[in-house]
Amino acid sequence: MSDLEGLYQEVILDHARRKIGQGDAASFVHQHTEVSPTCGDRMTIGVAVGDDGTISLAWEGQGCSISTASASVMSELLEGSTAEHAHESIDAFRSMMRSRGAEEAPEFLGDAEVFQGVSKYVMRVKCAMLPWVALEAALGQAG
Amino acid sequence: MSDLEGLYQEVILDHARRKIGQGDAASFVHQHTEVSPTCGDRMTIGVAVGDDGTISLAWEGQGCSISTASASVMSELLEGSTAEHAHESIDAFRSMMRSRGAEEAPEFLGDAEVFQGVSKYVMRVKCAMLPWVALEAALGQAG
Amino acid sequence: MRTTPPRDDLDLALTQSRRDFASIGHHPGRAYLDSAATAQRPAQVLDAERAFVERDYAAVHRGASEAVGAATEAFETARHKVAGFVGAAADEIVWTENATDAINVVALGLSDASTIAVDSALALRPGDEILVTEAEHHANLLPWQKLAARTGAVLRWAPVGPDGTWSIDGLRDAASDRTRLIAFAHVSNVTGLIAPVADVAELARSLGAMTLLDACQSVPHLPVDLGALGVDFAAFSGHKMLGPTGIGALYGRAELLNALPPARTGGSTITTVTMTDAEFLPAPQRFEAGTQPVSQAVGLGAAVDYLDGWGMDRIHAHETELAGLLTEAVAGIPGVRLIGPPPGAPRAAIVSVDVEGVHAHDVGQFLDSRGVSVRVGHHCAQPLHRALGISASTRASAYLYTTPGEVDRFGAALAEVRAFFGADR
Amino acid sequence: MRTTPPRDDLDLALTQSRRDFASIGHHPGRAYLDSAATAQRPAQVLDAERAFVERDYAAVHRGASEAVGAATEAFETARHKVAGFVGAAADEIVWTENATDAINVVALGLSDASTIAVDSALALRPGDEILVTEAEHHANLLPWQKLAARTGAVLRWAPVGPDGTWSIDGLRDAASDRTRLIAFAHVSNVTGLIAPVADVAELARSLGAMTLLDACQSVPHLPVDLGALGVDFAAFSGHKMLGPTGIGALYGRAELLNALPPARTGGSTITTVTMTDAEFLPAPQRFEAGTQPVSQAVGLGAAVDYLDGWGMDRIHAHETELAGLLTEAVAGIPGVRLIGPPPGAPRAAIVSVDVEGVHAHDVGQFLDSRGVSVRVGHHCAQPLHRALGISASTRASAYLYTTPGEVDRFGAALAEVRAFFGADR
Ligand SMILES: Cc1ncc(COP(=O)(O)O)c(C=O)c1O
Ligand SMILES: Cc1ncc(COP(=O)(O)O)c(C=O)c1O
Repeated sequence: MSDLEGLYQEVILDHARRKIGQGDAASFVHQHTEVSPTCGDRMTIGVAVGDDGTISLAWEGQGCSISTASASVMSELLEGSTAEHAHESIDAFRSMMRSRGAEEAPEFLGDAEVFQGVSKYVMRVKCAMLPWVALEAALGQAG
Repeated sequence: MSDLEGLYQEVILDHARRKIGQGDAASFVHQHTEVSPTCGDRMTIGVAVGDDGTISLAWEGQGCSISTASASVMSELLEGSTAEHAHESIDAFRSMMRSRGAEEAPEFLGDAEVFQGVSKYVMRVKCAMLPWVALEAALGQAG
Repeated sequence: MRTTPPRDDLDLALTQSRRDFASIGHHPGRAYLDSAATAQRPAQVLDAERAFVERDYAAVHRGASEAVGAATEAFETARHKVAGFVGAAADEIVWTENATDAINVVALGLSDASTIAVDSALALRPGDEILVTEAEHHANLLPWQKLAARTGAVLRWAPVGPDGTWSIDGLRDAASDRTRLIAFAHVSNVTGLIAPVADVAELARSLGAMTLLDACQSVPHLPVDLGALGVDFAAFSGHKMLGPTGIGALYGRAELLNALPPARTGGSTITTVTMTDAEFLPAPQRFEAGTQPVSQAVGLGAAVDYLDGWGMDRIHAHETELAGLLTEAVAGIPGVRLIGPPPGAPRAAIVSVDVEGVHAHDVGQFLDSRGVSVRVGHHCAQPLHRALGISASTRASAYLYTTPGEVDRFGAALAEVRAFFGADR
Repeated sequence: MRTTPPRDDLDLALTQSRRDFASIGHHPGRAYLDSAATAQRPAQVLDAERAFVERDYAAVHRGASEAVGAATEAFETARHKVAGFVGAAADEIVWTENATDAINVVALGLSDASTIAVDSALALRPGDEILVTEAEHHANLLPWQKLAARTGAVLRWAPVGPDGTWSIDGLRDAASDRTRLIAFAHVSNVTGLIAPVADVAELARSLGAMTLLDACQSVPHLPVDLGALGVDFAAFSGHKMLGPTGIGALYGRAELLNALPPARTGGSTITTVTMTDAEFLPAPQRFEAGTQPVSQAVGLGAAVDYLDGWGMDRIHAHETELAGLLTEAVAGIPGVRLIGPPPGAPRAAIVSVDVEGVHAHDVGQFLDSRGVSVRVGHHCAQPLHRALGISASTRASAYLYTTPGEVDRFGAALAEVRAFFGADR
């Protein structure tokens, strides 16, 4: 597997096309927009927490294949999970992304494990983190 | 002759003590104060131009032996000369001081020739120039 | 995809100077096409700086020891060299941290001139206008936004067309008799457009406005005579012209520099200080607060010697050819849109593109994997990109050490991008 | 004239590090006693910077290429090192051109907070007070004079006594419930006085005022933990701590840095820019406009490694002994007046003197001829010198590479000065 293919694994390119969770973020109670300073891309995450403590979410914005795939993978993974589990997942994802390829993803991160390859590319870590950071802030508003 | 003695020639140390021309600069029609940025010393030159075109002058202020001697030598040399000759002397002195020891003083600079040794010490050139620059500015006011 | 380039005209001696650049040798598989962001430093620059530090380093303009004398002389010699290089007098060159800082020295100085100075001829009044273009680098936009906020002046701009370039007519339309300052880039860091400086300077004169030239992308690459160009201020950076980081320069006409209040203050800028007041030295010292980038100035002096050794005419001719190769390489690729002047039109060796269906980050990543190092992003020019309807682009830029082969590799890799990401389907 | 010093306690290993400093070897006949102005750089610092430039140099925080990744990492690693060295978090360290610039970032930021920001908690109002001491370096005085002029705030100060030192009581007397900021030097660059930082920080807390510590002469010489000291801001320079010129650092508590408007603006400081408006990144990026002193940061990181290798405790102990030798050497000479704390009292290895009947320039010149390189002048502290009734003084200062023999030579040469100039008659 070449470096490039380690980064752009099929799962990532696939999610970048499928864009799971892309939708009307503005219609959700809690929203947060995060900006990538290098490319100026904005991503908005909308989130709502149901009475049973589970969340529903949507995202909106343009980005590179890494940030788009990351948003898609994240949506698939966390839609319907508890807010608590979402926080755990964000922490685990961040920890993996900061590890420069050293840290394996815990099982509960599911498809998000493919971003381990991205963590070796310091300048792309921010792209992959963009939706997760935005979700964290939006969940923060939900309290 | 050691380096130090080339700089502090007897004529210089002597003038630094005699302080020819030290006086009440403030009582002259035209005055200019020049400040040495490294040590903060101020020197004020007062000058008056007579009907016959000759100048009289006095200086005031504290300084190192180089600037004091320079003021003394300058006063001895230029008191009673024409403004025109004073300007020529200032130009000749400046040219010598910028030469880093390469340029001999023209005869009309008299005792001021001893400052040729100072011109090798870049950081002391400003000290020696202080009274001459102040005189130039004061004469400038006289028109 | 591209026709055989007229390589015979390329000055191969120039690209052979690659040997002077250890970093190029260190990455034999990499084509470094990001010199518009920052250039590599030749051994001559590194050696000069090191020799200075190992032999003559001491405080500068403070104290009177022999050590201080030697260091001060090396420092001021560098200023003379840089001044000569851009057609300025030594006391018209102020050292700054970088070009951005140089522009801020003017913007902050005009702020103080407008708010706390007594009767300054440089004061801007509410309703006065500052004129820029929509293509400016953030460094030549944000400081004017702040100046406007501090003084009540209004920011106006010449818009860019569909290719990202602005015209002198557009600038004229945006000007008025309230225009006090026109700030514009000599060469755009995105489009490669070379500005009609003489026309802008004439427009400014007719309005009684000042001019500030962002010369970041011109001074390293073309022969530039700031005095002859007739601008009032100019800014450029050491690191884009083979010199060290940590140093830039502000050029200003002596009379304006001496009228501009120093907004950043500190040691070595003054004649007399009391607890409540300070008198400032003439320019350039009044702006050089604190210990200056001393060894960096010496390094920049050596960079200027290096550039002069080759000759700016020669460097410019070489890069003009590379600019031609770059635009040709790009023009033939389906789905790749060239930003800036069309192929054949005059431009600097800076070529930015938008690849249909592929984000610039992904384009850059792909090129990187092919050993081609380019710049992706908004290149500190968000308004320009917004006007082009994109958030980011991919930019290749050349310098004296760039070879036609590197341009080839860029073109070949770029041609594969859309297929890799499935954007050609 | 002076008793045999307790040389056995001096850490000779430290002075043996002289070998690392090529400039010292290059001037075998010279005693360099001007490290308080600027320090020499060891080979380790020069090598680290050069290796970086030759291998990993590229744009930082701009673009996404591998080259940019490597350079950005080296640059941010340096920030972590420097932050750790002074007990700060990495995002509390802002790179600046020098310490002077760091202080200006705060002063200019508070100006904007007071004039153009909406409802800033940091705004100063007319009549608010800024408190300094009469002993401050111009770098820690002039920016506050300007801030006062821009906001209508009033500058107050603790006066110095006949030896040039100030006291916490004097500072308390000058404080009031309008005091918004106390700015003071940790170690005076003229008197060598070590300030009672904890007392000042407590005073500030009791008044609800901010504190800014000018740490230029402390961070290079003592173990300093800014977090533990409880100050809000601090400034220091690379070139005084074995690092390159062209780089300094501002420390600020994260919460304050993020509330402070960036007065100097440009590329890499923003998230979103339109033609009329800009949103800024959190600290430190919001203050780091334009291309940063990148290789200088790497060099400073290596300087911190070098200092850490010896240990700041050890360096401080060594210099405390040298301070003792210096004051002793000076105390016995007729007609030489010691400025600052008396012999035996705690002080840094910075000793300034006034020689009766001989101007400091002449003292320095004489010492120079004896191979002793000191600093003469007002040391950017004119108000302090005025309070002492002199315009200039002669200063010797030491660092880890300074030997007792150099102090001896200083003392011996100083003892001859008055005779040479006939001032002893
Ligand atoms: C106490 C003090 N503050 C501030 C400064 C200014 O430092 P820099 O010139 O590196 O900005 C110095 C050194 O000159 C100093 O000794
Ligand atoms: C046109 C232009 N202006 C200003 C700048 C800012 O230069 P610096 O980052 O060296 O301050 C750059 C480079 O980034 C540029 O290309």
